[in-house]
Amino acid sequence: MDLTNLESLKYFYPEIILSGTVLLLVILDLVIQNKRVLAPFAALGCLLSLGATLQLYGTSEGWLFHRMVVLDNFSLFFKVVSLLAVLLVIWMSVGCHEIRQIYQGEYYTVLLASTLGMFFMASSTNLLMAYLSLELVSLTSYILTGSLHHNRRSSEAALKYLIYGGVASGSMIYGMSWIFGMTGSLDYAVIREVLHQGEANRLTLFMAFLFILSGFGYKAVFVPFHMWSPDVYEGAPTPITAFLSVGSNAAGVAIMIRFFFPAVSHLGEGGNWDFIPGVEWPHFLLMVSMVTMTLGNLCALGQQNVKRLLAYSGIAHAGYILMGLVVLNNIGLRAMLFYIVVYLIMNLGAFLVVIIVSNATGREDIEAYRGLAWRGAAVPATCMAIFLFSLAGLPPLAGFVGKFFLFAAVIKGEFYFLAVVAIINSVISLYYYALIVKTMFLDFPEPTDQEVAMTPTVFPLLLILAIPTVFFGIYWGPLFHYTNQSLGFFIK
Amino acid sequence: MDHPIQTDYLRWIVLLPLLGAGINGLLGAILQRQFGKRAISFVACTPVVISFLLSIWAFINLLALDPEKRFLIDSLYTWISLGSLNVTVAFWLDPLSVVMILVITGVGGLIHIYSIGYMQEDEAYWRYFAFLNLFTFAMLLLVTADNLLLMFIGWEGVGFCSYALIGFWYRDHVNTRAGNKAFIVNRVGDVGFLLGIFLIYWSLDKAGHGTVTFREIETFVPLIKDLEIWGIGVVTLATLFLFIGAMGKSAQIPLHVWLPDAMQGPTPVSALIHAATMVTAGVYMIARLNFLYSLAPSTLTVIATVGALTAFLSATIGLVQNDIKRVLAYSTVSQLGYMFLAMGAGAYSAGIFHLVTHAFFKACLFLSAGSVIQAMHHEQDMQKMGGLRWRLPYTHLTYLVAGIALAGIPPFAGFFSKDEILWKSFSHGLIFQWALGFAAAGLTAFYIFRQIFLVFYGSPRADPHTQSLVHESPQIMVLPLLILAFLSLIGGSLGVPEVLGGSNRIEHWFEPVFGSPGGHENAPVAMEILLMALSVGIGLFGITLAYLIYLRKTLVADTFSSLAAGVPYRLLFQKYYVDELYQFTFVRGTLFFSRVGAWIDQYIIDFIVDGSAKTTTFISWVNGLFDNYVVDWIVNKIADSTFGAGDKFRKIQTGNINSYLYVVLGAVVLAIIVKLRYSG
Amino acid sequence: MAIGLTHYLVIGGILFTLGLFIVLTRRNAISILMGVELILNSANINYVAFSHFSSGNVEGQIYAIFVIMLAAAEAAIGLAIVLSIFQIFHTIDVEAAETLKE
Amino acid sequence: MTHPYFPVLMIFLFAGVIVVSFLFIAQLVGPKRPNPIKSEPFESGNPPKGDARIRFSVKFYMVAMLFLIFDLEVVFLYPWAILFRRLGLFGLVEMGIFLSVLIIGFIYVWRKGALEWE
Repeated sequence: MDLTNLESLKYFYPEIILSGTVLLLVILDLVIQNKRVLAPFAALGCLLSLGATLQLYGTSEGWLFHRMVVLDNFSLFFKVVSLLAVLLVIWMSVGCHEIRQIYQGEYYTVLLASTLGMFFMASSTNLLMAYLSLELVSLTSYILTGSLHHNRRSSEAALKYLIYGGVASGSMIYGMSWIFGMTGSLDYAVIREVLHQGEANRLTLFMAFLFILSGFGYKAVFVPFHMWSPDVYEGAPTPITAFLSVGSNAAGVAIMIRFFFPAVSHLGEGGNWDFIPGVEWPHFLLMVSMVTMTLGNLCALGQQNVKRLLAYSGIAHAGYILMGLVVLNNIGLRAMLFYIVVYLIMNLGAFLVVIIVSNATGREDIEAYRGLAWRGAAVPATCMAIFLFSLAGLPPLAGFVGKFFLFAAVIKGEFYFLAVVAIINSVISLYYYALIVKTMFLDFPEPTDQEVAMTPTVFPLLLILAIPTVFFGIYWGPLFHYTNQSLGFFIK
Repeated sequence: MDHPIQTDYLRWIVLLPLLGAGINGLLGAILQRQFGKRAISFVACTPVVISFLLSIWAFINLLALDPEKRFLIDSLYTWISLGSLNVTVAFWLDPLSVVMILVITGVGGLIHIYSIGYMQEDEAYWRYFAFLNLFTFAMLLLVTADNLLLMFIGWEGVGFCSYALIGFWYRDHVNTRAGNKAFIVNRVGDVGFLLGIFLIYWSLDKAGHGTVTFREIETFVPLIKDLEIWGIGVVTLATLFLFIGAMGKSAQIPLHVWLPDAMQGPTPVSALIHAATMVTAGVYMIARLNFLYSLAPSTLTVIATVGALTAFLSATIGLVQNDIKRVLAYSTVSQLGYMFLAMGAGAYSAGIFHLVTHAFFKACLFLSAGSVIQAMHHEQDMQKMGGLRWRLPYTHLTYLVAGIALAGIPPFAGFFSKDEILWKSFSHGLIFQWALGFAAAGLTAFYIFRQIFLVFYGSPRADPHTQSLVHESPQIMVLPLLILAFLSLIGGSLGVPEVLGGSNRIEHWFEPVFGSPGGHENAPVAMEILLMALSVGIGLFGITLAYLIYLRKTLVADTFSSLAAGVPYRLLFQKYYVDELYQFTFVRGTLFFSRVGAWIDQYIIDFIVDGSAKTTTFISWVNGLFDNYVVDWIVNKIADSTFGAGDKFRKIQTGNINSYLYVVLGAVVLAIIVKLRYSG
Repeated sequence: MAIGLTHYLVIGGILFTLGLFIVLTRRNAISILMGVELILNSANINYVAFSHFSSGNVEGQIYAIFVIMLAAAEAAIGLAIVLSIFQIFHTIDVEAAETLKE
Repeated sequence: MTHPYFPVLMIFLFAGVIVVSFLFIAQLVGPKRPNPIKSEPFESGNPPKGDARIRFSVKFYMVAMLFLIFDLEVVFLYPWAILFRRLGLFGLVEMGIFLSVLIIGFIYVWRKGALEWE
């Protein structure tokens, strides 16, 4: 179906609710003195939007707003993922000391606006919408990153993020302008048709794609567009780091899949995607994926700051996720979607423990974790161990299952070398994850190390994140089923 | 193949211990504070006992069926459904696994009960029982799994519990170190195991029937019989990989180094995990996949050889150990070697038979040793014991019974099973392996009686204070000992060979799984009886020798050893330096990556100082030279270059935004250049 | 010689390269932001030119309007961030803001 | 060479060459004979007084930023105004929503005191 503006509104409730919440938050912030209600209000808006999103499952797929955005299972999946991420981050923010220094109204407004951008990143089928959504996420991310007052690290991180993001998205629209010039349209479907006639100059096409990739790549954090991420992750307030590392990363992957798969390739036999001839993406992505995971893991090795370590580990994980793209078939894409959900849960969990520790000690370096389990924080330490081992991909945790599917896809696609590199990388990564676990459990606290207490708000959240990490490691059937279903693109 | 009979109570056999583990693990601290340790032990022991009763029920149900139809299955849910790969969580009972669960829940239950007394003083009582229950669950999962992946989960689960329990008293670094060692050595095995699984799945998938379920593998394995990669049969390769996994878990040379160190854990743990059950997982796995192994004769030869070598070499190491538990540890390694020898000879039922009897008498030995250790206030050095016979009457009795069983003297349990293995390997034509096993039988009798004499006989060598406090263990510990001793006495009746007028019931019981023995029926009966007499003879000889040296002292041990074999004695005492070799290569290499390596340096220095002070032998000098300059150099280079690369890469992150952008530009330009060259 | 598509594209290319050159070499944060604006505007020229010469619809021009808008938003946020950088570091030299690294 | 977009490849080369050559030409051609008087800032012949870098108040930046945003939002009104009749009521409502969002932003700025000069 191809709906006009008014007809589309019916299928647009999640976005409308979210935008309404954003506007109401601005007004509430001006009217209400007690700023504590803002977080629950924001969460309520997200929940309503989530409800509306789930309502949309089962309705017909199609284009909305004159083919600007598309409604299909793929976009719904990423809406659910973004909403889950933002809900958990709101919860994390409530218990975080750092965030209390920030103006609450602005904080939650911008956070929700960013989520709205992620919605569009997953659902846009038009170069203009893709650019707008990407910029909406980027601009809000810059603000969130720099939102700590008079904080050296926060401001510096925001500046770097801004410049880097500006250049990346600038290059992206420059590349897009060439695609537009070659095809005469901004619409993905038209672009696909024109490009498949194969008249476009291949080298020009390649360069245009390269430029576009810089924009997507910087959102999905892969080498060589990753340089901003360690600095930004370290400088930003921790909940925002968590948000960027899962939400923005997932949205980057979403926009990339949306552009590369339905737009510039077409579904062939047996779930394999065929690219436009002459654009050797698999080779290119293969290299990028390997370099990304290797670089991320190697850099994380000697890292002393846990937040920064998680940033590098995030780069490495972007590399793993990219493996699913390399194989160019639906098995790989499904594995990617599965991994995104799993990564969301375990990575948010790890950052939550970082918040708990920094709340109590004000520190983020690995020394602050010394003997954590014996400093009144046995539960967070245990959960952290679960999250980290899951990130490392040890069975029987969710991370293992996720990696298993990715590896299975890669091996099935006969990219053996990539599989070997990924496995070696997993081994390397085990070292630095295990080092933190060792510090928490096997080292004994010095007398100067503070007790780490948990606030009652954080404890349930910790369990909410830790339990699925274990649970999906043992019984992933339903989740896998769900992600499988989510790989439905609407293509005409 | 007949469709197995669906049931729905098998799951409870497996899941009940998990329930116990869950309750104790999550609420244990509270329970212990509120209701005392009794509550904990109740929560922990009840599920295992119920599981045992259910296992007996299952066993009776199986008995009621025709031999050919003895399969019960209990499917829970579909676990993975990915393309051609369909894995269900299903528990499966056949004559083989039912024997295993009876042993696990039976011996395990006794050890649970024993632990109530043994761990009474420990603060972390609940943690101990939670892990013990979790272990029981994982082990049951391992043996009842109906597919390789589920088995692997159990495999890793038992491993995890093992590491956790080895390092149970984690405040002592020696213990955590031992746990680490077990962890790392087992990783080597696990890689093999996983590769084996993948290889089987991959080749079956190629043949159009990708599966990891045992029964389906059995059905489809003829399809891949002739498949080859790199000129080696896929089946051979897969079985070899799986065997590497078994070597790690079952501590076969050269992956045996972790087991003696694993004795750092509480003694009941050593009895349950590191003697009776977990370490036999490798044996079980091969027996489970017997249809696969039977297709790979060369793998079987490798297994038989490794098993025989292990049996022999670790028995020799056991000769000179002074720690009461280490002797038993090496003995376990050695007995596991026997089981593998049986597997290698294709005598699966003999191997499992030995597994069962070994579970009885070795658990009994360990628990008795635990009783001794507790009586002696945690003194484990046998040279400081002696004369405990009257002080610990029950323990002495059980130790003696189990010791005789181990030594292979009829009519105790060990005799029948061990002799079955030796006979099968001999009649299978594995003469060299048989000879090693035969020699090991003599050594076994010697070291176990050396131990009995040192501990229970002679004059007391402990200091007076300790002596005055020696006391027999409480009833709750003695009772399991007596039951196990009784089983060690009569366990052999399960498989009395036909030559001796028995009917070898256990072999017939296993026929649906392993097929009819056949083949050697026409072997001369006289030969069998002769060999039997010989092995009893060498056992008695070993006992006599031990008696002469350690009790009568007509042969003084030290002069004996220094005269007969000055260098060999030292070599044995240092366990052939295998540990050291390992430290310098695998373990060290891995630990360097995890930078836990600091302690090893200490170890090397100790070793060098120690070695040069006591003996300036050529061996240690060359050894040290080699290790320091070659192995160290290589290991250091790898570790350093990994870290170095990490440091270099991080230097790219200068913090300067311009340079970040340069990196991007550089990469893009590189991509274009590559593209231009690539498309000519 | 009539002014055609190619001329605009060349201008766009030069602008893009200049913008890139600026962001690569300048150390002053404001200058770098200006470089980013140049990059954005080079794309704008392309869009408008393509829209006029080849596509036959106004999509490209609309794109350009949105780009201008977002460039302004980015500039505003950029200025705000630069301002806070200045308050903390007392300079807007990006080399001063290198505390986060490795 | 028949393809119309092939010359595009040349563009990047050409652009790069131009940029680099400008810089080099400036370096090469320009005579460099600095003396103290030449180096002084030029202020219409008067000797310079004080530092040329005067700090502006933050408020200027604030207003400039706000102006930038609100001014440019108006850009969207132009295409709407041209097509106003064709779009009809729908366009009116849509622009109404757009403007009301903008107004909420404006109220926010106002209430937060960003427009107060003192």
